[in-house]
Amino acid sequence: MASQTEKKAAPRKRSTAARKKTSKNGQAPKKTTFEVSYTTYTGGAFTHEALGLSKDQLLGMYENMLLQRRFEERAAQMYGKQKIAGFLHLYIGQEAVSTGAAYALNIGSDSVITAYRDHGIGLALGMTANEGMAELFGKIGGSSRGKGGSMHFFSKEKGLFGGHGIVGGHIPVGVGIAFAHKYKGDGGVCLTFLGDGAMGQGSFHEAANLAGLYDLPVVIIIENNQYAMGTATHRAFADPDFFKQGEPYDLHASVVDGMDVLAVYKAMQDHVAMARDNKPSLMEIQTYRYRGHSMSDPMKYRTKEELEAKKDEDPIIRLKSYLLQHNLSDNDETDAIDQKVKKEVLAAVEFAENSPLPPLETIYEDIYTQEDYPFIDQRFSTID
Amino acid sequence: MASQTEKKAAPRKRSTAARKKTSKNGQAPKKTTFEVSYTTYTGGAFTHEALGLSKDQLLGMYENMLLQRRFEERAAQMYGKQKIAGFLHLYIGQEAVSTGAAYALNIGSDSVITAYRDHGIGLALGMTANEGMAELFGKIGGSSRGKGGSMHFFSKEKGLFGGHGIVGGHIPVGVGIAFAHKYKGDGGVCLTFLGDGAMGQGSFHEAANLAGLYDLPVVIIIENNQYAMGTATHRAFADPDFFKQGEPYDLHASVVDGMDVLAVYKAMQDHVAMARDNKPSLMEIQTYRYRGHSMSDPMKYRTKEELEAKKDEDPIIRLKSYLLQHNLSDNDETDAIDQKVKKEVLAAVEFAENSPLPPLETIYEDIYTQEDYPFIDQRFSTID
Amino acid sequence: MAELQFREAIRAAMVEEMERDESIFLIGEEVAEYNGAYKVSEGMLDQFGAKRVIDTPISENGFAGLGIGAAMNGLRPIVEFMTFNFSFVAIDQIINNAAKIRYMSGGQFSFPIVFRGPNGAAGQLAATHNTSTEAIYAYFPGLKVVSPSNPDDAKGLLKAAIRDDDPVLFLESELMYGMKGEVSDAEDYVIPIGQARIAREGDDVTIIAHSKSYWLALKAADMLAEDGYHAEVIDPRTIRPLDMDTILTSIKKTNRCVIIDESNPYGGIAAEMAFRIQDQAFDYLDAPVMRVTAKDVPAPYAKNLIEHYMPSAEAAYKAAKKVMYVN
Amino acid sequence: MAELQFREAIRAAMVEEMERDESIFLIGEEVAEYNGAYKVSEGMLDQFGAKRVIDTPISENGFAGLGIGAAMNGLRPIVEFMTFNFSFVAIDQIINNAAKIRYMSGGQFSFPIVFRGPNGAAGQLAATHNTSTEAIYAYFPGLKVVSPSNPDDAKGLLKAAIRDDDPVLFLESELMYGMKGEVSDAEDYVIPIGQARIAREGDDVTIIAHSKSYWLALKAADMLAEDGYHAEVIDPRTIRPLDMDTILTSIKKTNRCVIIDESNPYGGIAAEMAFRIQDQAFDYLDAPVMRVTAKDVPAPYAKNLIEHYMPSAEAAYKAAKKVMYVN
Ligand SMILES: Cc1ncc(C[n+]2csc(CCOP(=O)(O)OP(=O)(O)O)c2C)c(N)n1
Ligand SMILES: Cc1ncc(C[n+]2csc(CCOP(=O)(O)OP(=O)(O)O)c2C)c(N)n1
Ligand SMILES: [Mg+2]
Ligand SMILES: [Mg+2]
Repeated sequence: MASQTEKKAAPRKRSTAARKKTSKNGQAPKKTTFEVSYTTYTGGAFTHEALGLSKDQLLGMYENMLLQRRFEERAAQMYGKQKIAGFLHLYIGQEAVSTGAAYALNIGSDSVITAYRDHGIGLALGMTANEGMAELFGKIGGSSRGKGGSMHFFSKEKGLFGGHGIVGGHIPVGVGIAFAHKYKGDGGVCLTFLGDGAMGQGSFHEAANLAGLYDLPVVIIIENNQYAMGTATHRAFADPDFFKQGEPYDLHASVVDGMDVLAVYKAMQDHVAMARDNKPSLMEIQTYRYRGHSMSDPMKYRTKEELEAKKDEDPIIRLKSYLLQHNLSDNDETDAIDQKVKKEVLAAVEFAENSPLPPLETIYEDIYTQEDYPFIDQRFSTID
Repeated sequence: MASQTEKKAAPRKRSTAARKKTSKNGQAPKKTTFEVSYTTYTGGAFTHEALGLSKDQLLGMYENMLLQRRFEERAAQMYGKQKIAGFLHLYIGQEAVSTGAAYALNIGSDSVITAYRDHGIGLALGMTANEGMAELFGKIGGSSRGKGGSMHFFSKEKGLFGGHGIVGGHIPVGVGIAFAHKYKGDGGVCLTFLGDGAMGQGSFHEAANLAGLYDLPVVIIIENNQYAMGTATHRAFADPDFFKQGEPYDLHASVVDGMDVLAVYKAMQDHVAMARDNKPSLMEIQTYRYRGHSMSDPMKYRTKEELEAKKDEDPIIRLKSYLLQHNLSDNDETDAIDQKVKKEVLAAVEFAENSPLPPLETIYEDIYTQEDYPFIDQRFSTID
Repeated sequence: MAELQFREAIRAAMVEEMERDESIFLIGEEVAEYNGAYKVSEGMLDQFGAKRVIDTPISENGFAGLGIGAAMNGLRPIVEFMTFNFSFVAIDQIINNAAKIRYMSGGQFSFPIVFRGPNGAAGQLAATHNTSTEAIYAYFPGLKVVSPSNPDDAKGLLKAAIRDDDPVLFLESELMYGMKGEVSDAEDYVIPIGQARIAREGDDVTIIAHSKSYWLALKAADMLAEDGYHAEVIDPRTIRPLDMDTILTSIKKTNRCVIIDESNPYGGIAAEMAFRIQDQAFDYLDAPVMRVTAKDVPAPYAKNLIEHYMPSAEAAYKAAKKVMYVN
Repeated sequence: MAELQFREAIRAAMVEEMERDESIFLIGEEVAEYNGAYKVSEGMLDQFGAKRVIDTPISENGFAGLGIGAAMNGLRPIVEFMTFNFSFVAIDQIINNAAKIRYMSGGQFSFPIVFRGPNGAAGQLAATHNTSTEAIYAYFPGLKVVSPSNPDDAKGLLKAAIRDDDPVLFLESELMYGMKGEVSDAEDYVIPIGQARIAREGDDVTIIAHSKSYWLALKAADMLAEDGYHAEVIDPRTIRPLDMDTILTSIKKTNRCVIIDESNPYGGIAAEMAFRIQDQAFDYLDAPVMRVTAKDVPAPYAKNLIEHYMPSAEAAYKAAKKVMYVN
């Protein structure tokens, strides 16, 4: 935050201030500067001891990330088999972000909202692979009873408020979720995730200002995976240093290496703590998506080399080698986890297969809470 | 602009950068800072010699400001007589902004767009008091043939692209006007004015980014008159230092004392010059409106004292005393100008009175350029 | 029966509900310290404090979305738009979030939120400040749309809207805020959403009109009465869902219908009502359903033009005679 | 006659016009380097360069407004929305600026701008990505709305739209981009805006349908033909203004009408067409005008539900038989 930022409670009279200067300063126009500070969470800079994480917690993080990875690999395969339709946006490569966040929250009392690339955070928060896969299959056993699909994972129980398809449209909603936490005094906070591309939407500006103005318990988190569809950040933004967007709203900003789950976890802990004090903040997480934007993306906008280089930073492999290097685990143990996760995902596919299609009459359910809402009568106009 | 901002043409790899740091820095999280600079144009800091303004030009500025003042005083009176209806937002107190801007432009080839508090800039650019007053009266002789009213002054001839009533809605339009200047290579620039309250709209964020991304010949000018209706800036913004909003879009920012026409003129010259080089920029002008938001405003949100203190800074009185102090003029000369302006405004009222109401058939004109557009036939449904 | 201004009736509804339920709050531009741009929320900041009566920046998209998020997380927001003309910068929040998230979440979340404020023509304010939004919002399943014509309905329906667990758009009118009317002082006065009101009985022609247009309908009915014709006047009160039973019953009696609506004509609610009437009472109609609407042009500023733009009682009177085939 | 995909026909129209007029440019998300999210603008960056084929941030309000300002200042923008679902964050620019500024300026400025992109249902994308916007935009005087059903009309009408000096919304469909069809290779192929096309003649019943629904109409007509009934199929092609003459002429011949429209029903364009038909051809109608639309619910994701949600040829066929009082 700017050193010279006054507390907004005090009305400012800068026009007077400006004129005062003239006495000191006959020579004008006058160049003035102010300093802005932000925090960097660099990859590899954090040890589990320093963060007070036990071996079991690290293994839990490993399993948590791996479940997201395997779930989506399988989903991609099922998409190929046309078990899944519409858009399928894979989170593969970004799992350290969702897992690092989930471990910093009180799941159940805290809240999370994100965009359409939402399988990862859903599973990280504890949504089951079953309800997730069944939703992708469009079955009644899905988390949204088959009405939402890939872009619309919701779990009231786990505090996941979606899963949203309109870029930027959910950011003010996240601020409103935080508003309710503060209003109710329930101690909850809301993590509001958005992509780098969503920074193009005015809704960010409005939401960030409201968060800062009302001192809401929210962390606005930009998952900067370098691209919005085929557009690299520097082609869409006059200045792609998103962390600079905190200052004008009095939000403390951080830049985080999103390929290191420990760095993400630490950053989330710090920002969640700020939020619990009703200090809203901004986080830019630098991450990368290994797959295309959705299933039909030629990926001409990036080189093989760039992609391969990023794969060397794979957050899952990275945590695994950390575990081995620090003799916290061995291959047998991690293989066992791999097997467990694989089973879980296969079981989810079977569950999804066997879950029935939503009965046709459910098309009129879940719109209004009112039981007897009189939908436009198509008895005569369209013959059912 | 931030010292460490890279040119956006070069793709940035900050995630790598971030990790590089770790070598130098085992101890994390790491606090990093950067400097932001802006320019201040303080009141009283500029002499006409320094700005190369002749006596006649100063007298012209005086007359230009006075015309706006007297025009609106008379309009307020006519509103009381119900010659004018709807909203009437007076610019009184802010005339140094419009006049300072108009003198820095090539009127006719440059462009201006603003919000609904638009009489001042219209007259400053050379719209006649006649067409202005007739528009307020809703007469066919008005600049918009009586269809626009107070909030919608337009003059294609003078490069005034409105006069807009939806707060913030015109900001992207201003950026588009600048886009066309650059596309056509006609050397024109667009001054895009908005109020402090309009900074609450996401359209600012989107427009500012587009301006910075495409290097457009635009100056985005915030007329910070301290209030949006009854809301003081510090009650609506997490950080009311609007000049800070330039940095994230790579726009150079200035803070200008809007009660001194010379300071405004100098700032406009400098920013217009940047725009002619396709360097978009941001300007926060600190000004004040002496009247209520519109004609029905109890003004409980500010003290008499505050208002009176501001009136001591009246830009018109200020320029007048400058002229006298520097022996550039005397009371006879300024009185003569007062008389001339008074006559001009009275003549405008008479013109407006005598201008006919728009013929009823004009209700279907000026919608489509297509002459024979088939409007929904109400021959049968509504009886004309 | 107390006599209240329209704005007082709306305020009374909000105050009573807020006293009843802590989870209700009011948010919008100038609603708190300024006491409301149209003084609807006058005194509410003093009574409920800054926690529950909240001024916002000019960020409709932002605070509409904030309200939606708050509703998802257990509160019951009342979001005021200074006018519904300004709801267009927030329409994505209303139609994609408030209206659809419940569906997309399989019913996990509900949206007990009211969006209220003045709607429609408001005099010499020119084209951007005179938009009727009924048809645009009513198009979207997931929303309810209410638009009362008088203080009594305003109070009873707003209380119902605030208690409703689904998103309700409550459309008022600048030009009616000062209008006085008797308002029931029944203990807990709630008028169910979705019920039309037969304001006047008659068997020669049915005139349907809501909000400001309702008063044109009464005037037209008086003019017809002078000619010896008995018009039945129906105020739908709720735009979505429409109370078709009441409308169809009337038309089966009168066999003729005129709809007054100050919206622009194309796809306005008059078209929807007419569609359903001819669809479901075809054999009862002795004449086409006619609509009396604003002209198919943007709203002009000039006094004579805006008057020409608006539907009139005179036009409705003539339309009624047309469908009765008399002159 | 060359056979082109729908997307190729749209591209051909843009390319021909851009070759003809330097002041035309294309702007939108992924239109340049990515060659278009649906490959409509493939190759155009290479041909016209970055000055005239421009990628944007995800800022619909911003770049729609930019286009409007550019149009006011002498250019002829083609603004692509990746889909019209995303036009709602920009709707204020379209309805308050593009549609109204000409009026509010007394005719000083004109708006030669086209907003184009896919509209309406697009399969299993759930509620926010399946919105039909026809009725919403057609409501506003100042706009023109075009929605072709085939490559030939798409090319001829888009060329007309680009040349039009008024703002035109040009509504396409993801699901039709791959559809092939004969496209006239006439020198300069322009189809005037505002003219419906009689696709098939018949005298038993009139079926009106545009865009994707047009193909349902043809299918329904085939089904009716097998029963020995001759349906006249009309593709309005332009939604605003509506070619009522063509429609009324047909109805005066068939005395029966079914409208297929994949919009939600409330206030959809089917309601508007039906209103005008009963209004202007009341005495010719032997049955109510029927509409076959999407259901009055948000679009669901599940395959079986979205199929159930959409209007079908089967439903249109049955509706036609209803208005012919046969089964
Ligand atoms: C308002 C809006 N405009 C456009 C789109 C189409 N769209 C879907 S995803 C996307 C890219 C978003 O990129 P980013 O925010 O970086 O998220 P990521 O895909 O990288 O996770 C776009 C343009 C949309 N869904 N909503
Ligand atoms: C989108 C929108 N929201 C609300 C309004 C109502 N309104 C008109 S002027 C105004 C205050 C604007 O203040 P500011 O931008 O500071 O301009 P000023 O009146 O001070 O010149 C408001 C809220 C509007 N016209 N448009
Ligand atoms: Mg991205
Ligand atoms: Mg202001």
